[in-house]
Amino acid sequence: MASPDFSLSVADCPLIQVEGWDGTLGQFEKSLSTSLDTKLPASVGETVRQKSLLVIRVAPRRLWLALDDGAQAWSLAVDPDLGCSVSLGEGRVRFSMAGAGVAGVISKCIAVDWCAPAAAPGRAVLTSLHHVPVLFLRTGETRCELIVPRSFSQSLSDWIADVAG
Amino acid sequence: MARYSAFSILRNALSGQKNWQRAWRAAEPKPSYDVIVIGGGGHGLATAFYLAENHGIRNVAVLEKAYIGGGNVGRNTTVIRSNYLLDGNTQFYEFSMKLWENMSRALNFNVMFSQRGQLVTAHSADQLDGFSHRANIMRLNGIDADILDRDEVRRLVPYLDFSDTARFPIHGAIFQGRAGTARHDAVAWGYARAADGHGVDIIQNCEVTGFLRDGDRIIGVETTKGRIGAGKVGLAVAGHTSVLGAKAGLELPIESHVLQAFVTEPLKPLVDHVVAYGADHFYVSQSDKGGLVFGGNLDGYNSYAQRGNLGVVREVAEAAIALMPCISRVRLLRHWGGVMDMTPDASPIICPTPIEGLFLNGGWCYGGFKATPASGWCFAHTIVTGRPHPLIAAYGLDRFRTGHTLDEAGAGPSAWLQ
Amino acid sequence: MLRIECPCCGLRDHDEFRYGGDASVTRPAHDDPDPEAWYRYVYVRANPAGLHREFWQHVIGCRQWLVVERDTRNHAIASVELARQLSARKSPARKPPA
Amino acid sequence: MSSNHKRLSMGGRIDREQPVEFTFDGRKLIGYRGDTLASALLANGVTLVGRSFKYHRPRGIFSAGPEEPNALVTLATAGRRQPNLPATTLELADGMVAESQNRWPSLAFDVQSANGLLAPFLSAGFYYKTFMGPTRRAWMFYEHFIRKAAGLGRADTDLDSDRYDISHAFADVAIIGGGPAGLSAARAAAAAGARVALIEQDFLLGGQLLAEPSDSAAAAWLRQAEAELESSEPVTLMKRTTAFGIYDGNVIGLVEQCDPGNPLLAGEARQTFTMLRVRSIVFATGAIERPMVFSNNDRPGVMLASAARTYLNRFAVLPGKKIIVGTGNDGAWRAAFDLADAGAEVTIADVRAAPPTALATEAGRLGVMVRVATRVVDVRRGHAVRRATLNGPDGQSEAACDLVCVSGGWSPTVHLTSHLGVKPEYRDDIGGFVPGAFAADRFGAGSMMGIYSTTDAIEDGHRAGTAAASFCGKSAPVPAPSKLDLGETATVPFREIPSLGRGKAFVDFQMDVTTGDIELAHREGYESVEHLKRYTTLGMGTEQGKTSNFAALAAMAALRNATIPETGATTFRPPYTPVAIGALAGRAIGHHFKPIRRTPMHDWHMANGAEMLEVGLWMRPYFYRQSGLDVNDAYVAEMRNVRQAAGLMDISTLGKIDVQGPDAAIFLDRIYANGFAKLPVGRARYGVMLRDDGIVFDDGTTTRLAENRFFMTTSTAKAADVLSRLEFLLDTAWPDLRVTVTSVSDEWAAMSVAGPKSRAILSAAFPALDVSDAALAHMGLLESEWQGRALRILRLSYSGERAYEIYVGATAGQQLWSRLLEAGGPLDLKPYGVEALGALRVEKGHVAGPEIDGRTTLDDLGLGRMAGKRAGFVGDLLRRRPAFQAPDRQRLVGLECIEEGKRLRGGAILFLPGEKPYGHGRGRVTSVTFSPERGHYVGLALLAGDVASEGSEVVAVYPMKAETVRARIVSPVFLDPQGERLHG
Repeated sequence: MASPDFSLSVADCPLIQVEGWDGTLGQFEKSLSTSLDTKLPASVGETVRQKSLLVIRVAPRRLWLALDDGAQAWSLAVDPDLGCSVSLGEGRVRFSMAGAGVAGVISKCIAVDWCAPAAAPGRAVLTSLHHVPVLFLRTGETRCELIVPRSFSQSLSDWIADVAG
Repeated sequence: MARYSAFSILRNALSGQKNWQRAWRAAEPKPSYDVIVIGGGGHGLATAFYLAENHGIRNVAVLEKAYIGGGNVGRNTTVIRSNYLLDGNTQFYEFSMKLWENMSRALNFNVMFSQRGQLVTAHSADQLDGFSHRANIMRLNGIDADILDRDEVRRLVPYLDFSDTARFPIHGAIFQGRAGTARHDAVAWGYARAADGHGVDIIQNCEVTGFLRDGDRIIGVETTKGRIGAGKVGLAVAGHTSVLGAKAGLELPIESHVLQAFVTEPLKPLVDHVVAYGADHFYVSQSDKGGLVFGGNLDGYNSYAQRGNLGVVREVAEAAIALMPCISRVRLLRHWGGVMDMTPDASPIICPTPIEGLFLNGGWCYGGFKATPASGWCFAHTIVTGRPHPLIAAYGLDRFRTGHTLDEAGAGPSAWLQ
Repeated sequence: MLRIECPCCGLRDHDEFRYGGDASVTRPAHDDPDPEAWYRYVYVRANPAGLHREFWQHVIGCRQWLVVERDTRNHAIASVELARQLSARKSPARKPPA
Repeated sequence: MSSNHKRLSMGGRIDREQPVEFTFDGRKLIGYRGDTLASALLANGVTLVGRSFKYHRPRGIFSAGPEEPNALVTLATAGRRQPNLPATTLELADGMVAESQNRWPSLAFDVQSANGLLAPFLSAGFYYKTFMGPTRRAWMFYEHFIRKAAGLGRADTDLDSDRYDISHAFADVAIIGGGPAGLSAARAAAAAGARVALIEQDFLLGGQLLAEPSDSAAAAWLRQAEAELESSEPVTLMKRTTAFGIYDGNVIGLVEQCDPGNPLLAGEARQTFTMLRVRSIVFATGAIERPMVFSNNDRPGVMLASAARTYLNRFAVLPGKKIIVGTGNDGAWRAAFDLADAGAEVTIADVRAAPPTALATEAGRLGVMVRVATRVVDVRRGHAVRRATLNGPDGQSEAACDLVCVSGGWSPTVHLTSHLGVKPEYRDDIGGFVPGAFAADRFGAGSMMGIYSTTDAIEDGHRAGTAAASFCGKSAPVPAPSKLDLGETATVPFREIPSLGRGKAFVDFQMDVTTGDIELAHREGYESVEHLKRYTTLGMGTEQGKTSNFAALAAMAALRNATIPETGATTFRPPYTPVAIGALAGRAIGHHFKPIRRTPMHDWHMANGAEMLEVGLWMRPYFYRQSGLDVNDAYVAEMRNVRQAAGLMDISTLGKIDVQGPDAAIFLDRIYANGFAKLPVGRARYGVMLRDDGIVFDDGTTTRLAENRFFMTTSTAKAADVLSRLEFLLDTAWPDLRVTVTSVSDEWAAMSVAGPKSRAILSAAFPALDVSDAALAHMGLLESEWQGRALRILRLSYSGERAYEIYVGATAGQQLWSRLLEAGGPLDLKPYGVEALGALRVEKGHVAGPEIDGRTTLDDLGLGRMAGKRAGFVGDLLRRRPAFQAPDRQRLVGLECIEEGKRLRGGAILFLPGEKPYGHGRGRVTSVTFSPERGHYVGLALLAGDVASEGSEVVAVYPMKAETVRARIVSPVFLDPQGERLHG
């Protein structure tokens, strides 16, 4: 859907989850940082962008590596003694929302304070939309994204269209 | 005790209402009693009444920390039914139903027991099969039960959502015609007045702060009105059983949780039955004053605060509209919370305890109101004989150790999931 | 609505969390052969009217299990910690492989 | 009478340029923008507005706010019917259709007003004492009539044609109430740097300042404050918004009404429910004036003094020409002066012997007659007051009047503060309840704290706003508040004395509770405040006793000869004013009640004749219409096709969990009742998990993908619970295990190909893969890629046939599904649904939801051998409890129907032949299916172990259909007990 004030587009969302074990987390993150050639976000909700890759910390020992849609897929070798990885990209869908009305629509969807530092551009918030776990990514002053489970995506985009209507 | 009747109303109307007596005396504690019942709620007052009425034990005190009927008997949504599945529950609740059917006359107090019928909607063939299992058990135990198909439900309660937009379309329902509602406060007051008529002392603003012991035996209680001796002590303080149990040294499988209740503005008759939503947590009836009285699920975390959270208010409103869309414009007038004793199998605990002289009646979860008369009847018997009444044989404290739990929903031992 | 300060995600409505009940009871070791210990762990609850240690999982967020200290009379929350950190303190994690 | 004949030509806050047309009981009337329905009715001389609950007494307009007990109306637009609305809060809008209620046939002549004559019999609680005979069910007869008589307005059963929104909002400081204290608090908090939400229920800011003349200094102060706040960036002004409840976590429930002056655009909400989350709260909720208690004090034409002043100054309506003001405090004098100034003939009856001389002087100047030590004791009956009886030092006298204004003092609005358990405390010096001690993040300001002078309230609001901001860490310097002195003198409380008149003196107008009822309650021992409320129904009306609480308490205190604090205080419950249930649900209605989960193949199912079934939130194919006319035909056909050829089933709804880590095998060994440590890489195993109490929790298959990696499936229903449980154990019990679990349920599309031709179909669909039995044995795994997505083929069977579960990346699910159908078409591959799936598993004797019902153990389900002699897994110890070992414990058996032309049904109760069918029987049938293999119905049952010997008979009784069927106990595996078909 699109209006001058609000637009919503839906795309696939290539995504890999990596996680380090307790006790060897430092080693794991160092090695990951080297192979991605970037520093890692320090705390949950922080993100780091590296070219077409967005690194998001979603739990103390867990990171999501989200690729821009259409970017070249890549594989990541993780030492099983240090951690593991699992691909989640088939099961997620990315909603991109933009427009002057986006904050108003978001306020009817999720309990996230658009003005808070935790939701500032570049931040990620794990929260719920109509009981479904979603990842909110603030991508700009009047833009944001939601990464949602694929099985709920139709229902959630209908919901957003309804509240935005 | 002067009898209530149409005639007494007439006579008092003509004398300017000046001659009514107190419904129960403002009693102060005697030094000791044969039996002390702690808790002036429905169960405690009923117990006192049946101690006197059935067993001739009249030297009885009911101790209430505030005012009688101030706990769950005065906070619940007043649904009365006997549609239980498991052996041990079925017969007990049906016995209770039979006592309800005669309660107003037995107490000479109109508790307004209204057998308007209860239905629970089913939303799939499988769910209706499950209801049929329940209905079969009820019928085989001499209890009325019916299974309704979608059209029959529609004829009975046309205001439910039978539209194409229903998220969980109605497939059918289980119906118990003898189920209904009663005026909750009247139950407490009716039992209090009748017990008082038998000589029972109802002592308000008397909080029990500890137990008196002789060795391993309980011989009385400490209260805010002093020490009171007792031959036997019965605990009937559901919601706060753990708090008093701890004072007596009882270890209990009980958690306190809040269940919210809701009432709308008074309306002309709209809902003639008790209707429960089988696809989510919502049930509704209409009081004689005209308010729709409804409820939903537990708040879901241990609580002794008699208030609920806003998330549940919202969920209940959503479920209400999902079941009966016309409720959308009706306005919520008041909502409040009651503190429930939740047990790991959602069934009550009534039994003698390991402590001599102490008897326990608690763990009523969200189903205590309908059990009030049978609970009082059986608890009185248990206190007098020292052995569980046959109808409460399954409600022992020991069942969690032995595995003889009565888990109607199969929800498992997390009390808040029951 | 309770608001729970998740150590990872910040202050959130409690309906983002899954309740896990009393955290003061100790789970027996997985191979503990004493049925009484298991009975007590599964069933016996202090159920205090006051400060209650309890588990919550931020199930819709970072999925961490937390230990929350909350007053059951007024829902005032005194502390929130990651359960994993607390349990690791009790039974230190094994040493990393050399 | 001319329209608006009580309207003044000047003043007020109405827009005379914008006339508004509305109807009341069919009469077309005109008001103005800025009116409420109440003010417009008064302007038009309408004084009789409603009928009371019990006695159907005529009632008029009593207040000018949400405390209104009398003037309740129904808004009767079709599809938008709304009963029981106080006319005093309804912002007048063009086309408004209002009706009076609780009357028949008309407001002026109401049949049930005869109830008034029966009043002596209808005393409080009379119904508890009668209607008990002659028969046991007599109440059902009486109740029918009582229900019809009770209730107020009528609700529609039509669909609600309005829309509601829900929104989430955040601020540092919430300020509840836009009167002088609230406005001052908002200015201070904003200046200190806080994000402020100012909440006002009215459509204008100002609170009591709106009762001041529109050309006064107060009006100027208000204009300035409003302008300042409107231009202040961090302030959100929320007018027409009621804070209906304060909830834990500093969450405030707000409902905002749309502006009725602007017709709703399509998609615009009538009301918005906002959950406002804040860090601190300033309560500036004001106070509510109390009525006085005297005979017939409920008649139309008796009005709160502050309300009369509001109608005069805000709405430019002079509600009476000959007015008696009954009071005991200074505030009502100001109303008297303004009314006199507007041309009314006013008499003040003040109960005090010596009111302040300054007031008396002013009265003299304005020609207001003053009678001290005098009170109103009665008003003449009728649809409007005509005369009042005054009792003073010289005895009783009558005075003609058309309006009686009353002021029994003020009650601080402590409703919201008590929602979270702050107990109101009585203050003798102000004769009212104020909130008790606040938590550190809550503040009170102005008249709700008993501070009644405007000057002081502004000062107090300033203090509270500054403190609330400071609590949030916002402490920028705050300029001093701009002052406003209205010259009010202190309000001195007076204690209510019993009515001296003869008629009914009302305490609760809406519920028709009189002083007599309170006396009766006291006489009968219902003397605690809660008993009083419940016995008399005091405070149970739509306004929740906002005007009645204090008078009732005072009356009971007098009867008990106790102080007010000894008598108690009532607990106020949310909502502060009634809230439409629709607003609380917002958009979560209809299809959006719960979100819908769709599998990757959902669109294919919809396009290809699937009848869908809700399973949890999932939509699953129930059966396909091409298989049969109804589900019973279709499932048997689909089942046959699986047994004879092959079927394709969408199993994407299964829970799927990725389990990884060096200790993954140890972990699985603990959480499953059967062992997994020795499972070879590339192999799958069926596993059962128990709860801690030893009851079966869930089942599924888990496959070892690599040394450190497993792929677990769970039942559809338990997927989320299982994952949380596993995380719980890892976080809290075994943090030393290096294992992580992740839901991959959405990641994979999953489909099962089952039937003798399944291997051939796989060969055709995946020509490049070796799916021979050598390469892919039963319980084996094949990993590959398809169309660039990961592909996993597991050879698992639920139906008892050779079968394969195929997992592919979700985005390719529908494509692979179509590919399989295409490749399998020549081999008769057809889709099948949930009903056939269930039937196939029953025939094979696999347990599922109906058997794993939260009450059964491994042994009950015949799975005890899986655990064997293992120990140390979850639930092991408690599954050995005595109850689970009892000889009559119900265990899984198979049953087959042995009566021609009859069938088994799930939910039938089992008895022994010859046994009287009464009670709970020996067991029950859990699942049934027609077995094409056997040619009759077969079923699974749970049956007492001491009677469950194979070959003997039981009787299945199904009272709901009056059926009794004989059945034989057999092995639950009805098909291929040797498992040959798995390899066929």
